[in-house]
This record gives sequence, structure tokens and C-alpha cells, in this order.
Amino acid sequence: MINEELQAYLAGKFSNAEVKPGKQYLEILVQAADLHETAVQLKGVPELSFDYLICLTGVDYPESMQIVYHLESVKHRHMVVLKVNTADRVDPKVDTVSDVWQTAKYHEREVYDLLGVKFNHHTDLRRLFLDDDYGFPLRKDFKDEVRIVER
Amino acid sequence: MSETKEIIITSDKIHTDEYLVNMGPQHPSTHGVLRLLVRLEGEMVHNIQPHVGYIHSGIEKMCEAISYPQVIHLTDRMDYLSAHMNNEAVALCIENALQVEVPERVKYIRTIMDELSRLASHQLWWCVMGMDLGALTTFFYGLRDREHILDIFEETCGARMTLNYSVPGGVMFDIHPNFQKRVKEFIKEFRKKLPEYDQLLTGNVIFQERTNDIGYLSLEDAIAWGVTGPSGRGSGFSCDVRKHQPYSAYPLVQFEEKLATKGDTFTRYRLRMEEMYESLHIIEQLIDNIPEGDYAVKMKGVVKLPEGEFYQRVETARGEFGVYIVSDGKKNPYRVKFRSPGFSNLFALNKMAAGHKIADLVAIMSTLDLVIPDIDR
Amino acid sequence: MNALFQYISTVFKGVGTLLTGMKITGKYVFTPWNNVTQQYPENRDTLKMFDRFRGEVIMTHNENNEHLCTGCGICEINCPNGSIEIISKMELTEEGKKKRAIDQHIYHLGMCTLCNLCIKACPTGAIVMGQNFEHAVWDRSKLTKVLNQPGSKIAQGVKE
Amino acid sequence: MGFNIYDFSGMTHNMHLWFLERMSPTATTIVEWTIIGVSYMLFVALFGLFLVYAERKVCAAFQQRLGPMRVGYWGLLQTIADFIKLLMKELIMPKSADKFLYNLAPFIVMIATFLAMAVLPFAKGLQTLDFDIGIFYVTAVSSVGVIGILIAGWSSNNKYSLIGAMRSGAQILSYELSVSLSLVTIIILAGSMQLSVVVESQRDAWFIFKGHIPALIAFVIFLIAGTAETNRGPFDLAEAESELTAGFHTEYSGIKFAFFFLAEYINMFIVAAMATTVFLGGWMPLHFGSFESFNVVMDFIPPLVWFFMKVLGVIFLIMWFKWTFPRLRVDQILTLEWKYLLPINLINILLMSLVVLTKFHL
Repeated sequence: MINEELQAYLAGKFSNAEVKPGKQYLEILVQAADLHETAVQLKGVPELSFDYLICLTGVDYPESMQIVYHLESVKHRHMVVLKVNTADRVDPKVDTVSDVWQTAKYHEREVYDLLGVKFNHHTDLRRLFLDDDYGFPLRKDFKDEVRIVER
Repeated sequence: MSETKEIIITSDKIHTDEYLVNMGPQHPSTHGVLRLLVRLEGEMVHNIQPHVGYIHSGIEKMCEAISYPQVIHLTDRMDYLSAHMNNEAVALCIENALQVEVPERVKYIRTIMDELSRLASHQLWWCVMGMDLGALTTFFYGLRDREHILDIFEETCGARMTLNYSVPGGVMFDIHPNFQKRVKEFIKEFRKKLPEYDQLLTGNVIFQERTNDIGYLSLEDAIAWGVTGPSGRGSGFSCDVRKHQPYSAYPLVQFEEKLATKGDTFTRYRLRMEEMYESLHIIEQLIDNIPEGDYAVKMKGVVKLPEGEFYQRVETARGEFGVYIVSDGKKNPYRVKFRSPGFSNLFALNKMAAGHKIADLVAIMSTLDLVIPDIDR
Repeated sequence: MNALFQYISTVFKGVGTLLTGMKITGKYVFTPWNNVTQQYPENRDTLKMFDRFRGEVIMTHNENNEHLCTGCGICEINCPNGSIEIISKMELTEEGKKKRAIDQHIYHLGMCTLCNLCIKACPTGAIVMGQNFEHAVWDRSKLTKVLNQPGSKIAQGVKE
Repeated sequence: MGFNIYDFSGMTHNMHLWFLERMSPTATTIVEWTIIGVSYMLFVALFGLFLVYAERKVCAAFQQRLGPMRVGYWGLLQTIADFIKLLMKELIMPKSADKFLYNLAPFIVMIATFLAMAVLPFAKGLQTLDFDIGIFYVTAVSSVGVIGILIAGWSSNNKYSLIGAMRSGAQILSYELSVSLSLVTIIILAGSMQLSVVVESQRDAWFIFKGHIPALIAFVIFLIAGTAETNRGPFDLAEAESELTAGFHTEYSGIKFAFFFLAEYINMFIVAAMATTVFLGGWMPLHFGSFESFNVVMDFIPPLVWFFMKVLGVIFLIMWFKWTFPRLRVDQILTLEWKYLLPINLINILLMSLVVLTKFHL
């Protein structure tokens, strides 16, 4: 499906979500509550079949944490960017998608490690790179007097 | 020894308790500081849990404090074997965001450099693969041939591994006058050496026995775990970004995306070997036709990206590399995320190696071609 | 019988592949003049690095002990690691006007990643990459260098 | 004391008489034991050092390198420097290791090596023990070393060591069979297990030429199995650097490690010496039936030189294996033995018996 068709299809499919063409790829912004269901649909519906999760990451915006999923369909070769904003910035919580795409298991651990986003129902949510008592370094308000030199 | 003490004998088989072995962080075959917590029963591997982060250097955080052209030199330090591809990914991402069209010459140079890096990386992978399986001589043969590529890099870019050659809008320097001659000499020589690689290792009956029919990865698993590069293509996962979202001069050249369906260790090995021939083929098409022109477009002194999010995928030697830049319009990026191929590939290891022997674990790990800074970033 | 034949052919094929491998290594062991080892400290005199090799940042001086650096600080801004510090001073020009000039161009080699961004940014071409690669020192403080030579001054006609 | 480089039996006999003239028979025996013991120790130390140097140079040549070049002329003193380093190194022992066994293991390995060396005929008359059952004795004592390896692996309380030791146990026990059977093939041909007789009966032609194809097959099998028995690549599973870091000697340092290291090289020498003695005519010069002039020239070269030339040739071959092939997996190593080497060996013995029965050999 080319982008316009895909956009129309997605807009019809996910009425609660906001579908808009981004700078490069189509973007869907979903409510945090709908995330898991949307993920299942994106992978499961044969016309979409977004089975390859390229990249999962989080961005610390001033109001909320945003989790960004770059998805591709191996069969149809179309791409979409799924986004979800957490309700709370300080103690963000999102449903896990690691049961939909297995690779998300470790990508989510990375996001938890660096941004402190907790993924509900994640089977093994531990820190990946850093010590347990280290802060969440990719947050904008992270301070480390010893290791980070401000210029 | 306490974990191995208890032996329970049942009627049909002797059952020994499982025990844990830490492979790494300092272990010869983890190629760096990767720690695998391996659950073994005798020689059999039951479960592998990778522990990463020993050389996590916080490159993503560092990127938030420096300007866009400066980000590129940090990407050298992630996957140091495909440094140029990483550089190019960031450069392409910035160019896309700024809507800058680079000259044809730059595209050609970048593509040749990409393929040379890929060759160098695969050569190192080949020799390390042999070393992991106990054939130490391959290590030196691979390094011997890789030296020629590194010399080419050094002559043109000024460095052997941390190239920092792509800059936003082009490349750092024009190619050296000797560049074309040297690349052609190298191709001629390496085409003679590649069959030797096959005779020494690929055809060897011990090597075949060691790699055939172990470490199966199905297509579904490859996609679900995001295993890309030759490792994913060995399972039939068509994931070559050069084909699907071509960049630089890749739309202009003829090449094949090598695919296989068997998905075992030998298939992954064979695909990488074939990719070397393919890379030589790509370079041969481009090296004589580098168009004249500028080697970089003039960029502003301070590069500022428009507000928004940009994603660029490239194919490195290990698989798909992605750069995700969030810009708030300032001269520093707001957030940079590197999607590294090694990260996704590593965590499929448990899927592939569980149920095999320790020796197989080493073989499987070396066909994944892990580079630890690429995983830890 | 077929199985027996297969068994024998496996043995012969296996031994054949092993001999092929031994042929390759044997070819190299009996041609020791093709060895690739370079004996480094011995070949120091003949060892020449490539022109573009990035060994360290140096500032070129001409025979009158003059350099091209105006002390503009662009290299300092462009350095990603903060390995360059520019200490400038005010000088009186011949016309009697005050003009900024370089006092000390401090370069921390220990922090430098040799990324070439400072050299690319330098508007006057005052700093270049040197080919020296033997940087080992006994004391870390020796890695901090002052690039402009003592008593040197800016060459005539160099403008910011 | 008449000194004859072609026959040492006169010299040793004269030496014996010379001692007897001057002291009691008991004292003579003790003095002779001491001389023999010291000379064996010297030989093991010096030849071991030489083999380590040779291995490094040969390996370098295979890999298009130069190898050690810094210490001494062309790195000749490198292994001596290494040895001094190992001597001065601190002996580290894991806290929870079994102290007695941990210290005992290197000696067992070393003792097994010395035991096997006792019967090797270096030249005519230069052989310490000349048993009737020399070949049998070598195969018996050469497998004592595995006990040392097993003890080392178990007592150092390290999982890598234990895995390595277990692998080595399984491997050596299996390959012992092939070594013995391939030697049996030649025993059939020679009609004796006494090493001096075996060498003597190769005066006109070496067994590898005499025994036609069965002897050649037996030689190849002996080389493979012998390599496996010395734990060398491609059968170095017990050490398996890329899998088990260093296998059974992971926890050993200093001189104890040097013992294992030295024993490995001397074992390689023993395998090569056995191959030489049994298949390649020992210290006998190369003779071709009727080329009289050629045979005379060959006779002129002393037996000791012949012996070491052959031994070094075989050692070079074993090194060639190591630096070419990848390592086998533990199940494949057993497959190779039980499914390939053993059946081939048995058939080979049958063939050899037929050859001997029909007097087909030369």
C-alpha cells in the first residue's frame, strides 16, 4: 500500500489514534491505553502485517515521555512510526509490546534503563547497561556532577 | 563445585544438575567485554543470558551536548568495523533533514567506501570465525588482506579505523590521487585470495561438520527478534536496506541481495563470503566512473536542523543501522538514538544456541559477528 | 553396499579437503620471503606515514618563527571534546589600534580524538595534522601542549 | 672408552666396566641411574625449550610472520627468557582448590612423560630400557598422563578446568585404542614388540615402505591418534582456548603451568619418536634396495642425526595439522574415533595379516 492508502486505512482502523504523515514516514499517535491492542492489530491484520520492529526508543519531552516504535512490514515493505505519550513524565508507565515483537523485550529494557519508563507486564524488566542506583541518564533533568562536564 | 555435587540417578538416564558458567566479560571468544551467563548441563547449553553494558559509554547522551557535525565522529566509536557506514548514516540523516542534495561524486565515493568497509569488516569476521573454531592461521591471513584496505583508508581519510570521513554535505577530503589505482590493485589481488579462503576453511570437512546444522534461526524468529544483516538473510529475511531503501549510489549499481533459507551457522557463513564477492562487484562498477565535481557542498558554519524527527537506515556489515534524530531547531540534537544491528542480533543468541554444545555456542556467536561497542554504545 | 561406498567416499572426501587446506598453508610456509611482518622500531627510518595521516594537531611556523593563527577560537568551538583552549591577548598594532592575538594555543592531546574538525574549520590554515604517532609519555601532563612556539608571532597579512 | 657415533653399545659397555673397576656393583648402579636421570632431565628441558621455539617459528612461518625476533639472534633465547619468567612467577592457587591433588597433578603428567621416554631407541645402543614388550609399555604409560590432567581439572575447582579435563579423559581413552591398534598392525609385520628388534628389522627397508598400503594407513591413523593423544590441535579440546579459555590448566601459573606446557611438547616428541621408530625405521638410514652408492652415502650420516631428522619431520607434520585445521567438537572427536578410525584400523589389521601370511611384503 502506498502511503495515502495506508493512512486512510489506518485512520479507519484506529479511530482513537491520530494518523498523520510525518516528515519521512507515516506516524500514528495512540493513547497509552490502546497501545497494546494497536500493536497486536498492526502485526496481526494481514493488510498491515507490521512484523518487523526496527527500532524502539523513548524521547523525554517536557510534558511527557514519548515511546517511538519504527515498524516495517516485510511482506508489504511499508513503514509506519507508532508513537505513544505517557501520562506522567516523572513516573512513566506504558504497556509492553514484547509479546508482540520479541525483540522489544530488550529494547524496552534499554529504554527503562536510560529513561526510566516502566513497561507493564514486561516479564524481565531490569536495568540493562547501568547500575541499579544510577539515575536515568537520558532524562533532561539528569545531573551527574562527577562524570558529566558542562561546557 | 557445589553446583555440580548432587547427582540424581533415575531409572532411564543419569541426570546431573545444571550449573552456571560466566563466559566473559574476559573470554577469548566474546570479542570484547560481553558477559554471557550460560546455564550448562555437562557440555550442553540450556540457556544463555547476555549481560551487556561493560563498555556503555553513553554516546547518545554525549550527542545531546554537541553539534551535528560533531556527532559523526562519535559514531566511529560504536561499530568500529563499519565506521564509515555509521558516519554516512548520520550524514545522510542530516542531509535529508536539511534537504541538501549532495554531488554525484560524493555518492560514488561514499558507496565505494561503504563497500570497502564492508569487505574489511567481513575479512576480520572471517579470520575471527576461523580463530574461534580453532584454526588460528586464518586470523593472520584475514588480517594480512585487510591491511590493504586499511592502507587505502589511511591514504584517503587519514585514519585506519576511526575514519570520520563523511561530513554533512559530502566527505571530509577529496579522494587521494592514488585511490583508484590502489583500489583496483586491491580488488585484483583479493579476487585471487578469496578462493584460498574457501579452500582453507569453507571446504574443510572439520569446519563443515562444526557449522552445518547448528544454530538454526527460523524466518519468523529472525523477523521477530529483528536479526538483520547476513545473519538475518541466512534465514530468508530480506532485510538489505541497500535494496529496499537505497541510498547514495546504490540505486545505480547492479548487485544481488543474497538470500538463503536454511538459517544455520554454515548458511550465515556462506552468505558473508558471498557478500564479499558482491562487494567487490559493486566497487568494480563504480571505481572507474567516479564523476568529476565537488567533494562536498558548502554548508553553513553552524548546522541547525529544522524541528522534527528524522530517521535514516543504512546497511552496515552487521545489519541494519538506524539513526533517529529529534531536533528542536537548535544547533544540538534534542535526542539521538542509534539503532545498532548488534544489539538486536545478540539477543537472538539464546534462541539459536540453546540445546547445543559449548563449542557450538562459540561458532554461533561468531557468525553473528558481534562488535561489543556497537551493542553497548 | 551403497552405505559402504558412501562411507568410503566420505573418508576420502574428508581427507581430500584436509589436504587442500594443508596445501594452502604449505604454500605459505615454504615461501617465507612473502612474509608480511614489519619490524617496527628497526624500520623507523624508512617508515613513512601517509600525508593525510592524522597523528596530532600541530601549528606550522615559518623560518621567521611566524604562524598563521589569529586566535579567533573557531577551532575551540568546533572541537567536540574540549581538547583545544585558546588564550588570547590584546596587542597594539602598528597603527596603534588594539587587536586580538593568540597568547597560547593549548592542545590536550590526551583528550583529542583526531577527528579533523578543527583543521577543517580553521579559516587561516594555521593548524594542520602532524604525522607523528609516537605519543607515549611517562607523565600525563606532558600530553598538554602549547602549539604556538614561544616568541612566535602572527605572520604579516593574515586576516580574521 | 671407544667413541663411535654409529654404535653406542660399545661406549656404554665400556663405561659400565670403567665404573665397575672403581666401585662396588651397587654404587655403579646408583651412579649410572643418576647419569641417566640427569641426562633425561637435561634432554627434556633443552629439547622442550627447543620445541617451543620451533613451534613458534613454524607457526609464524605458516602465518606469514617472523615469530620471536627480539631476544637473542632471531629470537633464539626467547624460550629461555620465557622459562625464566615462568620460574619467577608467583604460584597462585585457588582458595578452595584441593591442595594436595592440585600440586600433585603437574608431576603426574611429567612422570608419565619420563616413563614413556625410557624405552625410546635414540640410536644403536642408546636406549635405556629394551623391554621385550617395549611397544606395549609405551602405549601403557603414555595414558598415565591423562590421570594428571583429570586431577588437574578436578582439583583446581574451576568449571572450565573440569569441562576441559572431562573432555580430555574421554578423548585420550578413546584414542588410546587407535594408537595401540595401529601399532599392532606393525607388530604383526615385525613379529616383535621389542623396539630394538623393530628397528633392526627395518634395516633393508622401513616398515612404511615394506608394509605397502596397510602400513601407510596405519601410519596416518597413528599420526591422527597420536596428535589426539597429545591434546594438540585440531584435537586440543582440553585446552580449547576459544571455548574454555585454557581448559584444565586455567588455574595453574608459573612453573606448574610450565610442567604442563613442557609435558605437552615432550609428548609430541614421544609420539613423533614412536612414529619414527615403528614406521620410519628409527635411526636406520634411508636405503633403497639396489642403489649401493646411494645407500653408502646414507650410511655415512650418523644414526642420531637420522633419528632426529625423522622426529623433527614428523613434528613438523603435526604442527602443520595444528596450524591448518579448525578444532573438532567433543562429539565429533568421538565419532571420528569410533566410527572411522576404529573400523578402518580393524580392517587394516586384517589386511596386514593377509599381507604377512602371503609373504607379500618385501
